[in-house]
Amino acid sequence: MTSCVQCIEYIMVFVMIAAAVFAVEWKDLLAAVVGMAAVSLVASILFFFLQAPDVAMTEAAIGAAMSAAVFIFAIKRTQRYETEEEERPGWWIRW
Amino acid sequence: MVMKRAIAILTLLIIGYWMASALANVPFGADKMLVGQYYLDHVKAQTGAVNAVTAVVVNYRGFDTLGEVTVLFIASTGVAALLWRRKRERTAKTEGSVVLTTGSRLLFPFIVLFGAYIFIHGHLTPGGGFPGGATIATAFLMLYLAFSTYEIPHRGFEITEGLAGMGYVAVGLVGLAVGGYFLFDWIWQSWGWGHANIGRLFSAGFIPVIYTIIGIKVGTELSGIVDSMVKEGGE
Amino acid sequence: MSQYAALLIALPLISAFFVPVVKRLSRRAVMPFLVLITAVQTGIAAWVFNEVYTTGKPIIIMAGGFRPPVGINLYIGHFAALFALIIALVSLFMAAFSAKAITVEPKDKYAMLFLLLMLGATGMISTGDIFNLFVFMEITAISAYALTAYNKTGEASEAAMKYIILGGIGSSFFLVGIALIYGSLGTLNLAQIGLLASRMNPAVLQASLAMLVFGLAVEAELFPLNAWAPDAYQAAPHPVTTMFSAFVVKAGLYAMIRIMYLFKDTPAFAGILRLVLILGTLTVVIGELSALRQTNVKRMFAYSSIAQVGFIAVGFALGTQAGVNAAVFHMVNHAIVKALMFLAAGYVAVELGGVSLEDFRGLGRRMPLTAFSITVGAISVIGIPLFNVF
Amino acid sequence: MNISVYYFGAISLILTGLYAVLVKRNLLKILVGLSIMETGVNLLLISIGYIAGRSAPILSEGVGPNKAVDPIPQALVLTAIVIGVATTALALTVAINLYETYKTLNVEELRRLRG
Repeated sequence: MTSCVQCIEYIMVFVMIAAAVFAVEWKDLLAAVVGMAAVSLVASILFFFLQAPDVAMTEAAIGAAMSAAVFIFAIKRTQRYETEEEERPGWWIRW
Repeated sequence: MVMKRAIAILTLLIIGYWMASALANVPFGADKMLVGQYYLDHVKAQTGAVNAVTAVVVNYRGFDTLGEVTVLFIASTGVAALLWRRKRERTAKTEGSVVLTTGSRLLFPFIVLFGAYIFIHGHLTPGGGFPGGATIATAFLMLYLAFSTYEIPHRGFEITEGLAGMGYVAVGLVGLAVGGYFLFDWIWQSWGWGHANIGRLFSAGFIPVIYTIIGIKVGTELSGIVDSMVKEGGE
Repeated sequence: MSQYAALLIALPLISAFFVPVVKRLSRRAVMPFLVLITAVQTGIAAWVFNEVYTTGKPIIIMAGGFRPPVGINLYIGHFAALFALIIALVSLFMAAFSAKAITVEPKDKYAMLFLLLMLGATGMISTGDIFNLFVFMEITAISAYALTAYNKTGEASEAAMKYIILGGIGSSFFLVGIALIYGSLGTLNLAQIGLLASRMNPAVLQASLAMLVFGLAVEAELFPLNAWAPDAYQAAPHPVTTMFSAFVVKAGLYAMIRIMYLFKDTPAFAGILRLVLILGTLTVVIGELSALRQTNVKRMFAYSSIAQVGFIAVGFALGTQAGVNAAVFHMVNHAIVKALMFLAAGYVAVELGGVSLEDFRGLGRRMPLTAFSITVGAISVIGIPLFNVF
Repeated sequence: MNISVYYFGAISLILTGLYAVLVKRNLLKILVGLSIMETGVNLLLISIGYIAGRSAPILSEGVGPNKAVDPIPQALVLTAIVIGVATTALALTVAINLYETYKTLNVEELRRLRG
């Protein structure tokens, strides 16, 4: 019994990390936002496992739904694809 | 380029190892409560709420929640201020399909009702003002998606938002006048209403009142953010 | 009676929520309303200050009527009372100045953000609970982001973006620090954390303290995390720049020092002190060197302000009583002087329409009083005797 | 070193988000990274409050004060989630303003355009 539950936990955490990596690596920003929402959704399931139903509901409603919606509106008003391949350490490190 | 990426990953792994080695000394699943145990022991007598999280959010740590509501208020104000244009309108061109429009018209009242249920029963069941308000905002979001010309009534929403915030502070100030402390639970502790029916709707002092205010406020604020983001400025 | 000091928090909040109603009544009334509220706030702060200094005892506000380890409390001691008064005073002047300096719409939103920035800084210096500190820090930071970008020019947006990204990283790390402390002590009250600090595992303590300092260093403009500051100072509206320099930064620094000194009996304290000392020294050196090269007056003052903050951090990090006293004294003085200088620079900018050094040529003839106040401010920043900053 | 799978997941999320913030060039991608980082921190807080074998802190029938998990971290995370979405919304607004001025979201190009 316990091993079964633990198995689900491991799978969930793995799915969550995979979604996070995809969200960071995908060039299509819309897909990246969907990945981010998936991270929030899986996290809310994990919150439920950790006996925190209040937080699970809030995370699902605010973290997954509203914040993804706001991101999608922002993408609609800007651009959908990441343009440049070039990657260097961030510009705000510089003065 | 690959080099720099490798350096970044290496740095992050060092940070991660450092954090993990600190966390190894904070055992998972062990009982570490100090103040938390006090809350669990006294929550029913002191606040009348069955849901301890709600009691902590609204009563014991009410100041945090006031700040949190303020943060959301700042965000909605800031978004409105930064996207302010002299004339703004929606630019969506395609109307939603028949299924979508009919469905959302049909579902809208139920979603709002469900949101209201969530925040009114915050002291009994999981949920509360924040998920409830977000649910209501989702209903408005759905209307925005389904109808290409829909707009929320701005003036009403802006005023409601302000009044709800003032209501929260006013409840706190009444506590200051009645009980001598800011955000004091005067309905439960001074007047002693509802002591007989813990676990039913009319109990838990000012928690339902405050959660209703928060629900309304969060709902209007998130809808306001959505509204500001959707509409684009013309010349 | 002393519980009524809670009005210090409640008044700006309720009046910020009241602004939409004022705007509906009359659009022109928003700015006078702002001045009125800040004036009342100054009155309350003066009353609190008087109360604390005549009785000699700190005011402890218990929110919800629960005793400190259980509920959240605000601890207004001598320093917090003094600083709340300074915040309210500077805000009052800036509100009066805003009525002239702010021309970009929507002014009602500006008024709300202004009040909440003041509220956040007041809360940050007076709170007695570490998570409440986080909440007030976020209130300050988010209203600061919005006000930085308020002018809606490209520079303003870019500065705000830098600030948001650094601030976001900082607040996440701060929260991790809180999580570690809570996980090992089970409490969030600052005083109780101080009492129990010796019980913590040294590895956890070191990690969490480093995270907390890192998180607050963004607000306090210490060296590696202050890249946002010059841009933000330059691009923000003039009154907001003054507020940043006069108290937002100081509030962050003060919170950081307070958290550090909670752990002064633990082995990790010496290490963290050394870290802050190094960061402070670097901040001073780099800030002063950069200040020399600037042509924009606001940017120059910004670098000078960063350097001064570094000085204050060094004073605190020396760890001796004299160092701490000097640092507190310098903090108050710098708040006043920098407020004066930014106010003067902003006033010139509003009148003449530019802030590069060229625009300041011949100032003495055209605006003698303003030129005089800049001179006084500059002299005291250099540190000529008789003037207070040295 | 033996840490729980929840801690592992939380730290991984924080590091992934931090990686995006430090390395990526696109502003929206950076904000996605910040958002993921916040989720990770929330997961960390909740898993610190978890106590093995206890149920949710809703004290109805059958759940006494000694059978519930710690309510404080849950209250803190409620606050943190709302603060996170507020920051995100504001940041996206600033990004929209930047795009309307410079027509790009790439931070390198932003710097070049500003000169």
